[in-house]
Amino acid sequence: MEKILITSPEKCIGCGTCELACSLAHNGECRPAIARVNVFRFAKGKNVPMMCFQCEEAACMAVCKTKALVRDEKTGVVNVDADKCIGCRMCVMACPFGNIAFDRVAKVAIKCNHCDGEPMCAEFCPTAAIEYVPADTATLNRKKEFSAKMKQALEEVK
Amino acid sequence: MGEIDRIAEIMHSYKQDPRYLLALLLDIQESENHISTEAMRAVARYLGVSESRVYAVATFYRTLSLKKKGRKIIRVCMGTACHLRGSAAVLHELEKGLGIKVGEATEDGKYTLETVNCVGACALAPVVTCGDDSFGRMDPAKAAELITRGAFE
Amino acid sequence: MKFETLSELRSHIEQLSEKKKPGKEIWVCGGPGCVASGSVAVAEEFRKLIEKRASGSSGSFWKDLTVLIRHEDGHPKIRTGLTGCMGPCENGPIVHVEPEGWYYRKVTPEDTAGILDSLLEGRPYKAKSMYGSDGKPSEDPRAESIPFLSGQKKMVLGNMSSMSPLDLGDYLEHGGYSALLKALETMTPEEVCAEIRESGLRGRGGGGFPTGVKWESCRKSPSDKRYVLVNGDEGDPGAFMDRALMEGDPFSVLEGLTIGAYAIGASEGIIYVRHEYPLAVRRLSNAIAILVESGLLGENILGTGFSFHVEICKGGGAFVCGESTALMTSIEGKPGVPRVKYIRSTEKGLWESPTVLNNVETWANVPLIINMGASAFKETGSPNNSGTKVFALVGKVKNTGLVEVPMGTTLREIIYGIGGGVAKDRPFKAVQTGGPSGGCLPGFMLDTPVDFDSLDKAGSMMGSGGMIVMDDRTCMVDIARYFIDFLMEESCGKCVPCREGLKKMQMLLHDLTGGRGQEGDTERLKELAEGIADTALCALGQSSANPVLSTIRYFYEEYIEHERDHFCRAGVCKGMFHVKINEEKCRVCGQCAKNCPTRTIKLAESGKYRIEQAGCIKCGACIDICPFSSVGTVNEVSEDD
Amino acid sequence: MIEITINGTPIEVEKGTVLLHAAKENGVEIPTLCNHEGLNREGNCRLCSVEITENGRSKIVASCMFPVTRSISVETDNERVKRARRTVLQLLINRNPKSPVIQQLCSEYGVKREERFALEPDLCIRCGRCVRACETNGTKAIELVGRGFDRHVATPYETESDACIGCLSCATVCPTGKITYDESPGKRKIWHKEFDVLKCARCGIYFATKEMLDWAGRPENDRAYCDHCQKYIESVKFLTEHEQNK
Repeated sequence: MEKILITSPEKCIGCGTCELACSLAHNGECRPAIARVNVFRFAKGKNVPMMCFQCEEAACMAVCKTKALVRDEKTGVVNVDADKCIGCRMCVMACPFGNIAFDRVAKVAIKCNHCDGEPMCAEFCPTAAIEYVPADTATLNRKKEFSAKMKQALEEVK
Repeated sequence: MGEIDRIAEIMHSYKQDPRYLLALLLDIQESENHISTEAMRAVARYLGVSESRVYAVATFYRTLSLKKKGRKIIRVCMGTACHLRGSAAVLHELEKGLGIKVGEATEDGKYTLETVNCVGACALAPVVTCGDDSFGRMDPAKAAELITRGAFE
Repeated sequence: MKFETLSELRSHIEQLSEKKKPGKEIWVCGGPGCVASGSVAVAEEFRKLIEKRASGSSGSFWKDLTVLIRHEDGHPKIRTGLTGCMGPCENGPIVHVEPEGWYYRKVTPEDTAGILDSLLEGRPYKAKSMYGSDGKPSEDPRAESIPFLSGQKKMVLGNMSSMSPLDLGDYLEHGGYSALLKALETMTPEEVCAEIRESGLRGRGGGGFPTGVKWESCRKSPSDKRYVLVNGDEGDPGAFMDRALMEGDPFSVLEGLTIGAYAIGASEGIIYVRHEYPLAVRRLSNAIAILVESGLLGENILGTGFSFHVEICKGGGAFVCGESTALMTSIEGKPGVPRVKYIRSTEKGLWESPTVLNNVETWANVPLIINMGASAFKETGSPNNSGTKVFALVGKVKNTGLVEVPMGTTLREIIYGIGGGVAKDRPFKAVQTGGPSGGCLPGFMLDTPVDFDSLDKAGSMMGSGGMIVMDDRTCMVDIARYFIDFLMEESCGKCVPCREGLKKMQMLLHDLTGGRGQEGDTERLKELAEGIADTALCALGQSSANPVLSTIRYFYEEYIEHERDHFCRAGVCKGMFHVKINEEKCRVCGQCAKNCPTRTIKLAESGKYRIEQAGCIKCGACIDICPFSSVGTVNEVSEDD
Repeated sequence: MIEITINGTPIEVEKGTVLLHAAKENGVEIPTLCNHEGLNREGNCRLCSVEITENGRSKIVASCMFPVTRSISVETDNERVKRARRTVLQLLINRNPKSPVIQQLCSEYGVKREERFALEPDLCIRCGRCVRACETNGTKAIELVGRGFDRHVATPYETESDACIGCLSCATVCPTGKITYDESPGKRKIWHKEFDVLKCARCGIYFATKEMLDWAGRPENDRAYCDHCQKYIESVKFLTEHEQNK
């Protein structure tokens, strides 16, 4: 069954463990700057962990001409095939959420891929602010509801 | 009629299909003695192909030239039969007589000197052609004489 | 007229065969060689002459050199015009008269009245007889007694000496379109493919791939769009067979193409002609227009439901476009760069559709095969190499020109029998076949039969049909340099081995021919050539090593002389030889001294001529002029020379 | 599935798979230069040459292009293959002495630059990866122009091109480091053309050219931030939504 990452800002303490775990898992070093997940810290102890939503209509995939961005039909995750990436950065330009970045050293697009089914951010989150859960109806609804609102918000900006 | 109009006329005699790119450029070359940047831009727009494609084609085919050629093109055949019978010396003589190197145009814009790989008149080797005229069984002396008597006029 | 149905064309053709052609025909060769020697003026003179005598109606005159007049001159009816290439280019302008079948050489406008009068009186015009077998002017002007013509078997070129390339009526009179009629009336497309396969016809463009197999494979490739293409990008220096066919008999190429389209199920054909052949383009365009008008091209041909359209595409001066995939890329409007060919064009060719590409001569063979049937066609030629092949016999041979011989004829028969031997009776050194991708074969290989397999085995190839004869004054290292220079200029630059490898071969060969050869250069060159042959992307790149490999194989000694002694025995490579007179052979005729531009040949005390080395510029004039072969090259000269 | 042998080991391959991939899937590495998995393959460099044998006849083919359609045996590292690769590398190093990737390959295959045949050093090996990247991206700003030995990569008329968006993918895919660009605050220069690079309204880094955003279809009114700051903006929205929902 598809699983998704669900974030709960109210549980997040802004410790940044997820960023460290992410960069360690992907790049072998603890460097938040290149993590696929980011924690944004606001006043009054409010914190938000953010990572790729694996959008159903992914703008990054649509704009990629070399098919370097491919959805794993089993997990629903959009993966980067680094061998196919030509570094044109169009995905970075296209993602409305800033959830895909370009690694200037490896010269390849980088994004959250659920660590191939074992997301380290969720694994190491001390407060379960990031959870890796089956995409059952309830959670999916929650996510869909959120995406719809996001979309609406974006439309308003435009 | 200016260059732009002539080129437009040539373009409109072809369908707007990328396959006619080379054909169009060949016609423009014949009409204008060269392919100008403006011509390449116009052709790219007309056929809906990238300018880089047009530029690649224009620089790949030897018949096409970005530099203006002379009004008359004197071609020395360098086919094998002509080579065996001394075409290199003929070419050398023409270079000397016209005061240009092969591939160049004379200052007055009258002539361009070129080599060609075979004109199919091997029996008359070495051969020099200019427009529809062919001059066979050439040697350096005859080449010099062609220039002095204005045979290429 | 327009043929609407098969039966209309059939009855027209039947009518023609019943009517015997009345009167006389005077044909003037309109091939490029003869035109350059003034044949148009001859043709015009004949026209004026006949017009004057016919006192009246005038025919039409085309700027592109074909005069076609049909005149009632009381008795008999006389007709004149320019044809395609008749073959004996060396002796042009050639005039051929029918029905006698007489040939005349080096005809000038002044000869026309004499030729016309003698023809009307039924006797040959002796002043311009062709050469007989003894090399002297022959009494008998018939083709049979002229070795250059009698040694040939003209099948593809059969009609070219006696019809106008501009007139469909002429072509029909010579049996044209009976093959298409037969195919459409009595054969299924599969049967046509099978007939071609059965005939054993192999691609005349050089590769020798069985044509019928190619057609069948294309027919089987699933697609709703297929193409037939003509490769008329004859780029080999020293070859003009395809030009001759396109200019001299364009209808036969188009008939073959139409039959091919019917056989493989194509509705579109493209003829790719090199830009250097403007007359071929005009002749083909003219033929296409006439065929469309006559209902032999276009929609629903002869009411059969079969539609076929033909377009001409001009090349832009790129030898590489003769390679099949490059040609297709070029038609698509891109730089003519070859594609990797692990998937055949018959599956994915032009615009990714199944495509059959054949060379001009191959297409011209198709109507012949359909007309005579596969088994009759196979009677000509040798096993596995059926039919004839047209060659451009050029270089240091007495009778240069266009020749057509059965496959399997030996090099010797062609060069000595038809060609009359080496020019000026100098020693034969090599014959080059196959153009820049071919190779040079030495004297002891002269009995090699000329067919695809034998030439391949000998290290050369058939190529499209250039045959260049070389004498002892040809330096084989220089020839290799010449071809590599050519290929270097023509390489498309796509793959590393061809682009960079030719450059390195060129550097090596320029060193060898420039007196800068180093020990081991010949081996170095050979190794590099083998590497390129193995790794280059396209057939042209792979075969670009052939001129080097075949010359090293058969003329190793000459390479070593260039490498080790910096000596060029042929007296071609500058600064790499001295010229010396062999006093034993010198007969003191004085020709050398007379022709020496620097006047450095003087009579010596010995009573023989001697070259003063200090003043010799090594032009070689004395070597070429000496009737006794007593002047030659040496590597070193002593003090007293 | 088709059975073939690679270096003597029988393997099964799906029909149509190119040899390079079939080998790789079975743990056999073949060196490549012009191949890029994201781009059309052209078989230009010939470095991936391997020897195939079929019906007793063998030949060298480019493994990146050769599709497996019949049962063949393949040698990826025998003497003939090594000689073929050495031929290619020798020719490359003579013209391309300074590229690390060529140097590395040459030292692996024991090839040294020949001073006698040394050509004017050039980093470009005409593999065409940059051209294919630009074409794949749809921008088509560069092409291989000219022909033969003079073939080289260029923009139309060798001058700045309207088509170039400054995305740098040409430089990214270039295996030899030939394609370079200048980057200074707010400016990027590549292929004779100078681009303005937009500055992120929040963090102030320079993140993209206007042309790149145009090409990707990014709305005009949504271009203020770099990807990281965009993420931040989204987090603000997320938080607001979240609070409202509570």
